Amino acid sequence: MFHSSFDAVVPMLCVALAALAVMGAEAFRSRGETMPVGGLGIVGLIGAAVSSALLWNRNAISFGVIVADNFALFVTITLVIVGILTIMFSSPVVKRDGLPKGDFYALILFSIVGMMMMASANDLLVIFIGLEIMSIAVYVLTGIRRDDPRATEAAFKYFLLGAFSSAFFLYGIAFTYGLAGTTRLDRIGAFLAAQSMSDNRLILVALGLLLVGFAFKISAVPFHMWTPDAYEGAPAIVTGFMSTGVKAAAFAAFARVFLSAFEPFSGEWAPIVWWIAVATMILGTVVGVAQSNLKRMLAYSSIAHGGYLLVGLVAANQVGKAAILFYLLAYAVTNLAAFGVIALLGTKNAANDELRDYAGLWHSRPALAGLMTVCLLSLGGLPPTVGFIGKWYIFSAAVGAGYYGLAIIGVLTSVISVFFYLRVVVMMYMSDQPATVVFPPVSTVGMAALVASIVVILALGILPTPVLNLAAESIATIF
Amino acid sequence: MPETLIFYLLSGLAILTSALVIGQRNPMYSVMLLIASFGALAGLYVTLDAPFVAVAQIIIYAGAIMVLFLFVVMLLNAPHEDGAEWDRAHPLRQPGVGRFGALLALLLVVQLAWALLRTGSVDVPVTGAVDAETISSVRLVGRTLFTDYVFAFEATSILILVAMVGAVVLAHREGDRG
Amino acid sequence: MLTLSWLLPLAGALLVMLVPNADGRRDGVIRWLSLAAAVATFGVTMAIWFGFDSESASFQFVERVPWIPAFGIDYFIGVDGISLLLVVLTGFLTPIALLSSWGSINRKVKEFSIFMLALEAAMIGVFLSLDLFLFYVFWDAMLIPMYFLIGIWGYDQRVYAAIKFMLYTMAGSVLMLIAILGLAYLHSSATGAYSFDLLKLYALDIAPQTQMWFFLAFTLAFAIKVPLFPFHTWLPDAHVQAPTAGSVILAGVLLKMGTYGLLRFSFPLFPEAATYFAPWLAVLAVVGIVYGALVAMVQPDMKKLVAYSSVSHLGFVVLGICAMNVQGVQGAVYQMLAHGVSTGGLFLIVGMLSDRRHTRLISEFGGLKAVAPKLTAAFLIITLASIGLPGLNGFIGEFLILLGAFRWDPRFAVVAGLGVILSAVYMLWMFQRVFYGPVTHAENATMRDLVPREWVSVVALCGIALVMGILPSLFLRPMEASVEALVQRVQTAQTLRVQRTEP
Amino acid sequence: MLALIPLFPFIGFLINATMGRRLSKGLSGAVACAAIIASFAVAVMSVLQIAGMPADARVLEQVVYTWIASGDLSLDMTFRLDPLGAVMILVITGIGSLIHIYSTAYMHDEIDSEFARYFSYLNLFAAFMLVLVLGANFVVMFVGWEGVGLCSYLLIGFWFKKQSASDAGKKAFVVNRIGDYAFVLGMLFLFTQFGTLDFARLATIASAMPVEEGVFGAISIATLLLFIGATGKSAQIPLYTWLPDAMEGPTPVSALIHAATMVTAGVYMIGRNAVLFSHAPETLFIVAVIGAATALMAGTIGLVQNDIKRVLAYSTVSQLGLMFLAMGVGAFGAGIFHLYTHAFFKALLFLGSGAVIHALHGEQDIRNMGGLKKFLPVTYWTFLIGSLAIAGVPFLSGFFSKDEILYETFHEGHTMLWLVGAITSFLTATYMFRLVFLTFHGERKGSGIGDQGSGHDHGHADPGSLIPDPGHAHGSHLHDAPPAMALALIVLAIGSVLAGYIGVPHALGGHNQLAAWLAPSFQASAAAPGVGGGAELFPQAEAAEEAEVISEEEAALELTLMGVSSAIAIGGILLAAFIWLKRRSIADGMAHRFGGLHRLLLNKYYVDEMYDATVVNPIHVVSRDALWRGFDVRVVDGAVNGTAAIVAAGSNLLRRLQTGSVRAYASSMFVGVVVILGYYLWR
Amino acid sequence: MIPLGHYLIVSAILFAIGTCGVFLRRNLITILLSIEIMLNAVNLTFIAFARQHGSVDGQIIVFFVMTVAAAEAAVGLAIVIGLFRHRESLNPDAFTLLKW
Repeated sequence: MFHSSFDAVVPMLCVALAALAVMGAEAFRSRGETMPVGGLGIVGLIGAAVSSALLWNRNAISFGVIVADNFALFVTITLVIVGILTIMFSSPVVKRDGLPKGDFYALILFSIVGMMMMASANDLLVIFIGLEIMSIAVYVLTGIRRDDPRATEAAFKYFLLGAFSSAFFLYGIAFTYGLAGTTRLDRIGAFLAAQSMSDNRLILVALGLLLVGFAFKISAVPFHMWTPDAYEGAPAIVTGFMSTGVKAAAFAAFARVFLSAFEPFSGEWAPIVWWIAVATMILGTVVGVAQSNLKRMLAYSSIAHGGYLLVGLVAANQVGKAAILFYLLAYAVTNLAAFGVIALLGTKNAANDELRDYAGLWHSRPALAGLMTVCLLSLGGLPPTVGFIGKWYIFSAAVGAGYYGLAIIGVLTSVISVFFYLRVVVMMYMSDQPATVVFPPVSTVGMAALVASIVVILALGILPTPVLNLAAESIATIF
Repeated sequence: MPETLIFYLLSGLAILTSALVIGQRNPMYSVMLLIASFGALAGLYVTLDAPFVAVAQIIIYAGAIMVLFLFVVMLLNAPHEDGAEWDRAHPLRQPGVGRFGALLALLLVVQLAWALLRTGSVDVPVTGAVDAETISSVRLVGRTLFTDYVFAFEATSILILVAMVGAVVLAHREGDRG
Repeated sequence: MLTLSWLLPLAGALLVMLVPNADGRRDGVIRWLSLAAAVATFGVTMAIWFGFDSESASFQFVERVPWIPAFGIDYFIGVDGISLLLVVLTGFLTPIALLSSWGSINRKVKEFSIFMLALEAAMIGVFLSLDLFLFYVFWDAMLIPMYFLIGIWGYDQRVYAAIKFMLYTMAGSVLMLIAILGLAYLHSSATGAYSFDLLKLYALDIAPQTQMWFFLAFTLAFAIKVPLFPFHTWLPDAHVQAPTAGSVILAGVLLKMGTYGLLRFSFPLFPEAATYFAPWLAVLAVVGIVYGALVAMVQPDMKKLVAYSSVSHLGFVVLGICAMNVQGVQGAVYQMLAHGVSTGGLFLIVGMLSDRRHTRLISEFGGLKAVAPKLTAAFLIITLASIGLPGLNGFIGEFLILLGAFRWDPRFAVVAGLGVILSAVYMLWMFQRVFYGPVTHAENATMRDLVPREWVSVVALCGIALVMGILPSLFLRPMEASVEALVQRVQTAQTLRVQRTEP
Repeated sequence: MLALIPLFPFIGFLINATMGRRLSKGLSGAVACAAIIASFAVAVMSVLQIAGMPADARVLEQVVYTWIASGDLSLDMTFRLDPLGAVMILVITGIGSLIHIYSTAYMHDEIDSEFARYFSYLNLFAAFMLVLVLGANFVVMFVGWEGVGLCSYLLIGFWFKKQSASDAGKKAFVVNRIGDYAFVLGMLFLFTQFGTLDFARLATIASAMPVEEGVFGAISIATLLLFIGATGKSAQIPLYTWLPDAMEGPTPVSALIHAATMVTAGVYMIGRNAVLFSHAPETLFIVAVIGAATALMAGTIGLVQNDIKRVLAYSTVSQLGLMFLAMGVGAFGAGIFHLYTHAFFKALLFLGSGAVIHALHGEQDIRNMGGLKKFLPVTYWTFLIGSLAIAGVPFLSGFFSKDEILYETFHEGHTMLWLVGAITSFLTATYMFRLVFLTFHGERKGSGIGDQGSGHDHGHADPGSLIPDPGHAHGSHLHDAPPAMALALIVLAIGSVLAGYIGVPHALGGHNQLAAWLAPSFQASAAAPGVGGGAELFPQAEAAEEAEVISEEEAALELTLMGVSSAIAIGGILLAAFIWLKRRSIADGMAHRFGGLHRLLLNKYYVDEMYDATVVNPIHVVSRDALWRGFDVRVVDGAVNGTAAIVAAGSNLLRRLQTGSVRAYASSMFVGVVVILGYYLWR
Repeated sequence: MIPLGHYLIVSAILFAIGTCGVFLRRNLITILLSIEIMLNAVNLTFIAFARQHGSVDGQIIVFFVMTVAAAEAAVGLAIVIGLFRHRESLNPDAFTLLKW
């Protein structure tokens, strides 16, 4: 009894096919021949974007478990952007580091498929499978530089804790299934709405375990411990990819599960998420202050950004939901661009990702320094960048829902975070010590991706209205 | 009460062997014990009228996955737990961490048990309204799998593909391809 | 017209950005280009002034374009008498600051010019914004170029100062952001639609308790910017470490953003809370007046001395605002302008001295009057303007503020008046130690007097100081209607509250 | 036309200030003198114009423009000339002109630019002083008030290379500012109470109010604040300490600013606000007591000082004290009269001392002088006339004015104050003639060359470029005052003799024209702009009547007192002659016997030291150590940096949790799980 | 008949044993095994609930879980091999290059 429509799966199908094509092209190429596999991936991603655009406002459902509502499509497009930028930034990196080209791109694309699945799944099981596709691909990507003990270690830590958390998540699914008799979110929602008054502790246990699973993927405190290590050990571009894509997908699923199915129990989970958000914002920013490795610092910053996103989740009003989407997009572009700079400045033998390596970057690479500065300012939430609009959006949701405390903690921690972003700026612009690092030349593709990101950051910082409206439209139809 | 006896026997076996799995220093024994545990679980599945799953448990888990483990254990020459040298390096790496984790695990059991005991709906017999034939039907399993779960099934193929690619990427020898 | 006034410097910055100057060979072109942009901006601001209708208290040259309609955010700008003068001040000081950099900034001239022009754009934007969101955007955006100006072209402790400046100000302003959001939310619960429109928010009836919190949030941001005692410690560091042009702008315009914010937002938006807190604010202000002066007196570093004197002078401004009567507020606005000119001038000249000698320690100078008489004369005039000598700009503001404060609560005026004495002490003492006495350091004996470029800016400042002292109505007239309307608004709300509390 | 009076010197200032370095000395001097003389001419014409008006309508007014308008405050830049102002502008422009002329010679050793700078300051001073006097409201007056303070600062510190000169200038300005502070508060208070700062309107309003007898009401507070302002400007206790130090400036400056004009601004201010002050008897009493105390104290100090200019400075303080005494007993006319005569003879004395110093190349210590009579005849004789006048020898100008003060004091019933005044007069005569005798009589002491490191290198701003001037070649040959200086000396000497005759008291058959002339200024005018009706309450004729009708007993009393004071003056001179001409040893013996007292006097009662110890140093130390290094650096910045440090410490602490051990990470997660489940189960 | 709760408690105990293993063992392979125990405990829960609900959904989910477990095991073991190549050790505490 097949569903008549495959529409909703078309975006992820495009990406999956692209991944297969990449693998095939790599497998059948003759030795010495170079295949434009990155290009193939981009084609697939653009296909996904186009099909998403065509599906806009149609609420297509395929197989009963994949819904292509606007929310899913918005996240899908965000993921497409993440994918395209990642591929563009990777192209010089893959060549430079001698990574297995086909496998690398295929894994990126497959994990994007998993992410898309998470974003559009209407079923806990599919979310779980999507999560595993994404995670396993990212574990491998983390450790793809096998010659690097740090990368392997990072992959191992990420993998082990990921599997550990998957078990909890799965246990949560089990209890949910046990109580509701189904894994479909809409049916669970109906069940829970009827139960919301009863004192069934198992529901709370299920809720708690699911929360743990998501909290791990968005690296919320105290489930964040893997993040700094994995981010530091992974190749810079993979870090960029997983800090944005994984987070976006996990948040999409998180929001969907908790704001639709578990919405009747928001009184139960909101306080917990409140505390997690506070702890995440504080820990992320405070510990970031003491870091000397740029990637590790940005890892803590990414933890903190997870905290800001959680604020939107706690607020749980229309503004908050839209704010999560907008912030995800803003954060994805900004953070990826920042990691892109790091990736482009690394060499095969030296990652050049220590803070001190950036001393005097302004003198040797003024353009890169400038672009990096814009990224950092956007991460810090300073106008006129998209980061500012995103933060403003999130906090206005919090204020609108009456969570003044969260908003205040949020803005204060963002001040602290500005401190460590500025440390990088200080290094690049104001350091007296002579530059010791010789940076490699920057490829055209990478530069193009960077410039494009910066244009987006500034354009959305100055004229955010279209995207804000899209985000608002995205949540209007489902929740 | 044969069912009860079988239940306690099998669960006891599963718990015991599982506990032994983590009580072993030699991973080889652990793997073996885990296979035994899986067998016991398969038995439990049978008591729950899920014969197909029980078979799959034996074939996939005990048969395939555990063999993979065994293979790796032997590949790596099955080193015993080593290195007191790592242990003393840092206070948080003292055995205390492990014991603390075990304590937490105990706490988790207590919590879960408590939650279950306070939930009335779990007192009902496990063999609820439906009779065993309906649910143990392999045909039904297959049909459901390829209707309601067809997307998940297809998605799983991607998952396996990813795992395959990943395992190859991570484990193949250096310099095989450029 | 108004849009032009802040887009013009930005366009100038973009233009400068396009000039390839990797080897520094086109520094000259860039300097002239940026100066031209700044001067053109000054022209635009003057044109605004000439087109301004002094009789009207309402906002003029209003431009409104929807920006983020979902939240009622508009690109909404306009000037009234209060902001008009501050815009003109910005337009006036920026070319002078740029000129001052010609001698002292020799590396990365291009970037320097870009940051200066961007800074000007943001500052003008702050004064023009009538939409709270827009205001906040400019308010925060202004930090970035200033941060770079201090951090890159500053003196030895520049990084510390730059970061301190940035974080200190941000820490205050983020709470204001929360309050802005809260206001918009209140507007939405009252009318069903978000709005950041200042005029609409003015009309909002806010519960007294809420007013208190929001007032505190806004005022903290502004108090840090002013800087009001005891939030002032970023100022000496930032001033001292900033390059001359940065100090001029910092003292001349940036600090005014705090007092402007108090006038434009804190008091009229939350009149009841303002009534409640005004005495406390005034206490801080007068403590700041005396404290700043006393600390200024013992500074060994010229720039630090001037920086602390700013604390003292800005205390007067806050006092005038707290008085919330026509004289007090007019005096406050006037003092903002006067302080912009005179302290800007002081930093300019101190900068010239430190460019020549590479030190700012007072003890390193002495007897310069014999060596550089023009510079001495200019410094003297600016000094006298700063200490409020009648006939120069400082007096009008101080007198009006003291008058306003005296009518409100004489005790504040009595204590604040001590600042008048102390300002003479520290300024003249510095003047004496730097310019009088014998030439004790051999390096000073050959010091250059003003070169024509410096002469231009110094004469412009001295001239304005004189005009402001002799013809204050030129500046008081345009602001009068607006100030009266503002005072009216706050006082009406206060009487309303009295009626409410006395049923 | 009134605006022209200050405008001429201001133009002179502008010319010399902007183009001075390119003008020759002759030209700058000429410009400056022309400016002030033009101003004098206009002043004379204006005074003649009002003299031609009926006595109760002698007012000229010119509104130049509206200066400050804010809300209900509207301050016009208004100049107003009335009889009181007339006296003042004549003194200022007249004596000012003479001193300008004198200066062209006195300052001739300066290089061109310095010469021009000097004259620009001098002109600026004249302009401000005229604004002060002509201003029709407090704020315009305050412009001049502060402006003259500024010029005083600039001129005292004219020889800026000298540390003591620049210190003195700063001290003068700061002490004046302390007074100005009170003055401003007084203005604010007046405006708050009465809604105007126009003198005439204030007088009219105040005249309608009851006299605050026995109560310290609004007017008393305001006038007391104004008086404190006056003590700053006019060097009264407790703010007099700047004036002796101000002698670091060039001597003509001392003559013009610190003797004849600026320092009398306080007296003028009280006269200008006579109506207000007379409604505040409590304040007036304070004024009188302060005035008397200052007079006495300064007189005692003057007795032992050895610097020729310092003696004159203390004498100025003392005479100013007498003026305030007069104001304080309500004898406004007498006070102004003394102000007027004092201007002549004190200017004369200063210029004379300037001639001496000029001749001696900067020597100012009278112990190194003596016997100059035969070398400097013009100087000697004019100086002598001045000394006689100040001592109050009958029928010289000082006699009439001082006498009127003492008489009024006694007449108003302040016997103790009269006694103080009389003692002061005696002291005045004594120390002035001590000065005369030590300087001009006796044996010539010292080489006459003042460049032996006394520090008073007047006229030679740059020690390195000291070019011997042929006219001042050292040796025993001393030049008397050059023509320009002599002219000023002679004219002033004539003035010192004759100036008193416009105020000859009735007791001596005169008509006291000055008192009659001034009377309208000391009462509320019916013609006050915008205010009507109030004037009837205070009939304008009253004061004139008081001046005209004097009973026989009063005349007898006055004559008696005149005799007493003449005797005092002559006695003082004789005592001085006895001690310093005949028995010099007495002086030394006294100094030895009363060593403590002598030292006390010599060190000016240690007031400067006391101020330093109790005010200046504590403020400095507290500011530096407690406020700056303590509060600012430790507390505020400490809190700021402390916050940063706490964040950093927290950061370092929290990052230690990240041990790198994957099992620790897992346990962190597990704690999260258990806590969340625990929360749900035990909630 | 055996109540549902008993199965669930058995599964809870197994799950806890699995977590214990993660903490107590210092051999990566045993730790991976512990995670397998956890997944199996979850499987038991699924089957028990499925039986109770009388639907086959639970059983099918278990198949997917097994697949996931297999995939995780494959990748996990590959990572373990990679680690072993670097350090000749399987002790998780040996891998602390990344910290702080």
